[in-house]
Amino acid sequence: MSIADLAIAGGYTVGDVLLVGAAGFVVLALGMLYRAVVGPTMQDRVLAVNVLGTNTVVILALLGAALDEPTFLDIAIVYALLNFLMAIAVSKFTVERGGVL
Amino acid sequence: MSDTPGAGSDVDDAAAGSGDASDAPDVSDRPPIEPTYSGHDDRPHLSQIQRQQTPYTESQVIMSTVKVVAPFALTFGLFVTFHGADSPGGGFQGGAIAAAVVLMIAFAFGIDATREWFTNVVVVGLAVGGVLVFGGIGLVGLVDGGTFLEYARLPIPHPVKYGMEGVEILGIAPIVAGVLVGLFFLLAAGFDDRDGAGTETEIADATTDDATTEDDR
Amino acid sequence: MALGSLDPVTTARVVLILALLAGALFFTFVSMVGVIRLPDVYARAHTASQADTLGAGFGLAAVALTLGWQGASVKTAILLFFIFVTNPTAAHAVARAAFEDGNVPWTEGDERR
Amino acid sequence: MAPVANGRVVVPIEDTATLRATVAHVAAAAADGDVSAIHFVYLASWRDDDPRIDDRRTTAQDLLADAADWARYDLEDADVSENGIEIETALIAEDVYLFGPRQYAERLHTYADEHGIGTVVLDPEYTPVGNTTLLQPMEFELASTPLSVREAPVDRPSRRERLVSEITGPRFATVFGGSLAFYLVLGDPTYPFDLVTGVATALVVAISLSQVSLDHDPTLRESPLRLVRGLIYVPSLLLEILKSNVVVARVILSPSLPIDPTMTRMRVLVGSGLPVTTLANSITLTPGTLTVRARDADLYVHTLIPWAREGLFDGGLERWTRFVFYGREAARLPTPRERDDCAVLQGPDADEPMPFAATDGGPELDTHHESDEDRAPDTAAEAAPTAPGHHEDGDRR
Repeated sequence: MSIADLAIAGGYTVGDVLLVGAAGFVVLALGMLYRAVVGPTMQDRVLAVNVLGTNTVVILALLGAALDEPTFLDIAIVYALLNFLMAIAVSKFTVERGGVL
Repeated sequence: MSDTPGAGSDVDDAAAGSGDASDAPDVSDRPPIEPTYSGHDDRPHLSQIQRQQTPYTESQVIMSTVKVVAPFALTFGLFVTFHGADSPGGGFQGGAIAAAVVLMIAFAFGIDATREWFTNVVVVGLAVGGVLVFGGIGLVGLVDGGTFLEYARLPIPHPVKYGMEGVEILGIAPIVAGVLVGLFFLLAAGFDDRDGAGTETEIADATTDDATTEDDR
Repeated sequence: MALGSLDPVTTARVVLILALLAGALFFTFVSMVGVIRLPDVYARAHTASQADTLGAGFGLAAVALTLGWQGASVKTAILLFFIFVTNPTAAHAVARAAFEDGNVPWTEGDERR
Repeated sequence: MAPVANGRVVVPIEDTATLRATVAHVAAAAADGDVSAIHFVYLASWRDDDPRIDDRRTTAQDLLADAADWARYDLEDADVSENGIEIETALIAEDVYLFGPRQYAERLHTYADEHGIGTVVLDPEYTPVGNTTLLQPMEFELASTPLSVREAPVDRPSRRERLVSEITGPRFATVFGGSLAFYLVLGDPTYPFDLVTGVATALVVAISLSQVSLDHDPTLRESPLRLVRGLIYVPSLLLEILKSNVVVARVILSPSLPIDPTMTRMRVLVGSGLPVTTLANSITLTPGTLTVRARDADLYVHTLIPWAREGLFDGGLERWTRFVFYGREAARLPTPRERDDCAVLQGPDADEPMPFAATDGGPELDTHHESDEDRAPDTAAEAAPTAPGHHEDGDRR
């Protein structure tokens, strides 16, 4: 039995707590979405999306642990890689609008 | 852009520094060097020359991080390619991750340096080689009197398993990687409708041709 | 089965998981508040690269502890390492781009928010 | 080769596949009477106070001696008395860390001035510190000096040969080993399929990336030591991150938001490449400080609160980085504040102006893009005569 299935209090398992944590991360991500929408500069948006991406990675990992789906972690790794790629690509693009690619 | 001056240099440098010569105060904050003359008074020393413009140079921090990350990311991409059967992955995903590594290097080092490293021959070779492998494996079944991609007719042990793996690993993954990188190079070359811009876009044109060839297939 | 009836090692592990999860949520909350409240892109990049990285670190540590000693937690460790290497670089890339765009950092007394 | 200005040339050298051919080219020019003095120089990418760099210094001196010998042989073969032709070697720039093309160009120019030299002959494969992307910017920087620059018209080996010559030995082994280990960690080391595919993967990764990822050949003694010292560094860095995160969290969550953001500059004493990246990322990871730019040896750091600024100027992280990369004896150095290597760039007590390179119309961001467009044609015209082979990055949209 994995520890995620372990009941700790009131019939709720560790996995349930992790799911609640993931939900908390989603709520926090909504707050960051404000900055991604409002900006005002392009860099602000890139930054907000980068933070959102990191959040998504954590959410994926938490879901993977809570639902006992270790393959979610592979997806999380790919997501982290693409998140990094996005940050350096878009931030470079904002300099002279891609003129220095 | 293929015509970036100094695209891909060692050091994070005065990037927005394409200022006019008259207002180029960035010269003053360079580390001073001691001018030591031995009878060359007619030539101004380097430190006294107003720099006309400064090329955009890549960030050293980003370059070094990418250097560290790239081998692991490529290994992971190939791992995903090889483990399509028992985990999320397969040729398409793995090829896309491998292409993402090339893109990452391109963003860190500049497109010119990346092109020198990852030449058009490699890009086209990946895509064409993948198609040939795919077609070759598929045709074996046809030649043997069966249907296209009928793995069971392959003359190898465990034909269905290894046939499918072969198509995934040697066929689809290189095609995806090659076409993605080719499309990226094509986009990076940009479009130039100015007259007489030929000298600047020689490399761009060359790749455009190559990439178009891939797309036509 | 209540928490008290477990062996001490498992109890400690569960408590640690909950503590790490709480820490992760707290620092990600700090990051969110910073991203919303701080005045300019440089200041926001601070929370993006630091509070958020630490939040992610705690969260992934909780995941690794939940998964225990198996192949998947190695992947969590890899993810953790990857985030700790790339997040500051991403923040640097964004801040550098802003600087090259001529974005002057906000200072005290500056009206622009 | 076109006749050089005053017949005295300087050739920066490095161990490349085309070095021999470059030397032969210069010697042939000398035999024809176009060149009267050949100076081979090796630009050191280390500082002479780094511990244990004797091996690299010896290698460099051997290479210089080889180049001089080759030139002498070639002159003898051409039946030219070598007496009339001066062949010198020098190992220069050991007193600083060289960070980029500009500093390389400056050092070369200083040397040329000292020895009355007017021409630089570049080996087309010359890539100091193993960086594949340095030659073109270096030609650009050299073009803005009075030196005339020539690239030796050497037949480059084909791409394949170049790759093979660059990925032999320790670099290949290191990347191969690292990749294989990572693959087996991801997979199952006891499963034969993983072993086979792991070796195939490691081969692909090593062939494609070993010359991208590593600047120097790792050595058996120094590289593991660095790894171990890095592992010592990680926990202390984590502790530091945790500690300052709490401080910054309190600042961010307090209703009055008592921040005092300021840009600062700090000159650091670490080598280019991985050391400076480690330092920059450590600074960024430590809350309150954010590396905005790494320009030569100067780090431009944005600090959020004065507490973080003081910590930065105390130089703890710089010391740790020197410890990781150069060992314990190199870690002892004065703080940046004591060295006077730090400056505040904003606020009432600013020491220096902000280093915005583009000062057209002041720091108004919103006008930046328009002014860029206006300026592009001029700079293109200016750049054309001075920077052969380089083009203005004007807007092409």
